[in-house]
Amino acid sequence: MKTTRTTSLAIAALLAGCATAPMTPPELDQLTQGIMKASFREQGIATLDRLAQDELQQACSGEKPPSDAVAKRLEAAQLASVRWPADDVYLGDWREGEKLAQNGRGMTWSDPAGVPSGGNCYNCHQLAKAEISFGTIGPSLYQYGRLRGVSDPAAPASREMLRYTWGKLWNAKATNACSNMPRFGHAGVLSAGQIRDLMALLLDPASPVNAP
Amino acid sequence: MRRRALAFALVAAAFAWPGAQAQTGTADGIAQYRALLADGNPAELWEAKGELLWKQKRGPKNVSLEGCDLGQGAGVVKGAFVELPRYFADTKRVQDLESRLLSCMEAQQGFNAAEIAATPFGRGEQLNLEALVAYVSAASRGMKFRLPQARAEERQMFEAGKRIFYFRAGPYDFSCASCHGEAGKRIRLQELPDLTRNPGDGVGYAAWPAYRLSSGELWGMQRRLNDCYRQQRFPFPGYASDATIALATFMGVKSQGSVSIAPSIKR
Amino acid sequence: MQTRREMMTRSAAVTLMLGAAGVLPAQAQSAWNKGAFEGKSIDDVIKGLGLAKPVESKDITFTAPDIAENGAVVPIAASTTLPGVKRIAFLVEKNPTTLAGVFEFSDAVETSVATRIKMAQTSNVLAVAILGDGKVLYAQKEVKVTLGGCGG
Amino acid sequence: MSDPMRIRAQVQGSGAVVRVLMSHEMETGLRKDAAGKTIPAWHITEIVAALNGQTVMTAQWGTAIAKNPFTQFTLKSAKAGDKISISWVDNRGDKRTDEAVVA
Repeated sequence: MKTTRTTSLAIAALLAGCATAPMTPPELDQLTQGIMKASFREQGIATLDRLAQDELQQACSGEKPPSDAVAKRLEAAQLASVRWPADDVYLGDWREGEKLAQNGRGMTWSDPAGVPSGGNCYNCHQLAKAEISFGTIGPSLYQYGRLRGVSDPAAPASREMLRYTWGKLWNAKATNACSNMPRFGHAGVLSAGQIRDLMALLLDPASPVNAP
Repeated sequence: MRRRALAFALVAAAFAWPGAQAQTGTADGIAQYRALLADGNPAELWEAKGELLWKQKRGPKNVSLEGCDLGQGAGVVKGAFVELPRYFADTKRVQDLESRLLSCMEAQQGFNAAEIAATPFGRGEQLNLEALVAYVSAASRGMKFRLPQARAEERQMFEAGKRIFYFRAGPYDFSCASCHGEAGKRIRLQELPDLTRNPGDGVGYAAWPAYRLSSGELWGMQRRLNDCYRQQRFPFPGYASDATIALATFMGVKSQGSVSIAPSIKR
Repeated sequence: MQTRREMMTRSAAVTLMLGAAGVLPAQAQSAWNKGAFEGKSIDDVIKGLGLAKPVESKDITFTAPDIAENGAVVPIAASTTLPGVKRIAFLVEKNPTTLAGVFEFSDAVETSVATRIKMAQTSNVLAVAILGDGKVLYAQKEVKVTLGGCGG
Repeated sequence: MSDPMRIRAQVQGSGAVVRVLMSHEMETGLRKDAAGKTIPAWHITEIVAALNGQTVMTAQWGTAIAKNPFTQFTLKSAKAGDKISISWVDNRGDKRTDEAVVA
């Protein structure tokens, strides 16, 4: 507590010291960094290293998105890091996928360590028609496989769509640098097995997402 | 009465919503549910308790908070909430309602502010803070936000708040803007106010503090932000820390001119 | 039927009186119908309250939302202009225990009440009106309970 | 110690509408705490509403009445200045009575 108070006094001094001339943007950045450092503390599994940004997070933290050139470069780097299913098996069990899609838990400071995370899908997307409580931050994924003509996921014609979808789930930033969607595989939020189950929810013709 | 009128306006708005036809039934249902709850907000229980606490002699020094200056002069409650956060010369800090109450509890009543800030929500003196926050915010119900930005310190907190709002980090890459940077979006069935601009009367910043139906508790802005950060998968923002005050300054300035309905009632 | 109802009124009034006099013993629960409140089905509750088989009636006006944004708080109301209605009970078919509450009206109040209940999941909710002559009428509505927020 | 209720009684026509908010946990007895221990049921069991000392409505409640309960009912005949009192008792034997004046 003493540290917090000292730091906040230091920030107060910094604020007061610059009262005459407006701060420059770099000075404001520095002020913000000081405030962040003094304000957050570790709690449960939510450790302070989570505040250390990678290059992509930093580039996507502005009021405006980065330039097209920067975005393209970031996307290429993210795409290169995607881990494809080693055994070439893309689809798991859509029933497990539906459970994951409903589950919004995991990785908060109130979650115990070692408990698998949910996929949070319904928070932002429409999926199966029966679930009326869905978010709209992301596009509707109802009829995802059907609309993309995936009638037989094992057919060679489906392969491109399988890879595209896997890429989205593993690392959404590979196709859209500042996408709002987490990088589920890349960040270790979901395992390859869990992503397979979500793939099945989206692409298995038997999944309620693709029910006619 | 005003709240009721607003609730009906919301119902009307829901019916007029030009969005996807398939969703209209659900949106109407939710609007109807909220209208049925508009009368009889349990936040009133906290308002009443808060008023008693404000006037009661408490703490090691056994004095009331009636000498507390919330920015409008000692003891003035009405109108204080819609001008916070603001700069206070005695603490040399920009403060939101909750950090200011803590300062008063320490300076005047002799409480240990750091100890209260470290107390988990919903326990001990934090329970009393909830009630005080309900009481003070209710005294500005129907008034428009007009946060002062005359001082450099206040403008700097706005700028810091803006940077914190857009700061993406953690395992999910979330920032405040991930959910509150665009109008017309929802998480599940809950509309998300666009906090990068003025979301309007009684929406977003202008709806907190609020009674939370899910937990049956009164949440101040500090707890609202704290739970946002939990869901963002961030580390824990200290109670009344400068990051939370900077964010409140950013959201409050964006909401200038909108009418406060706090304490409201929320899912 | 009549006796049970009168007993309930009297014991509640006595509770109030004793309470005011400061002599209420800690466990004074005489009137609370434990059996009915522990019922896990509509039948259990009807039996627990000692009622006849309920008949659906358009004369009971029952207000409940189509969708509850939060099952922890679901606003409901029931009223009727039928003469002779002495009590209104609210039942939630799929709750762990079915009976939410029973309201008993004197002649000094309208047979109309609003309250808020908890619902564990999507379910039929019933407003059951109990008449002085032993008749039991009901109105029902399905309330969808949705999952909200980030769910974390 | 329980917190006071909020009772509003407003004249409407020849009667009055009474709205009551009570401060109570209304714990179901089905929830578990962080340590996995069941939190015991704790809820209001009985309500008595009286107008000028005369009982006008009573209720029995179970665990499914929402936390911080709200109830509304209508007096057929009431005038400004009449006294309305509400009492509750819970399953622990705690009790509370609050009063309001019809306005």
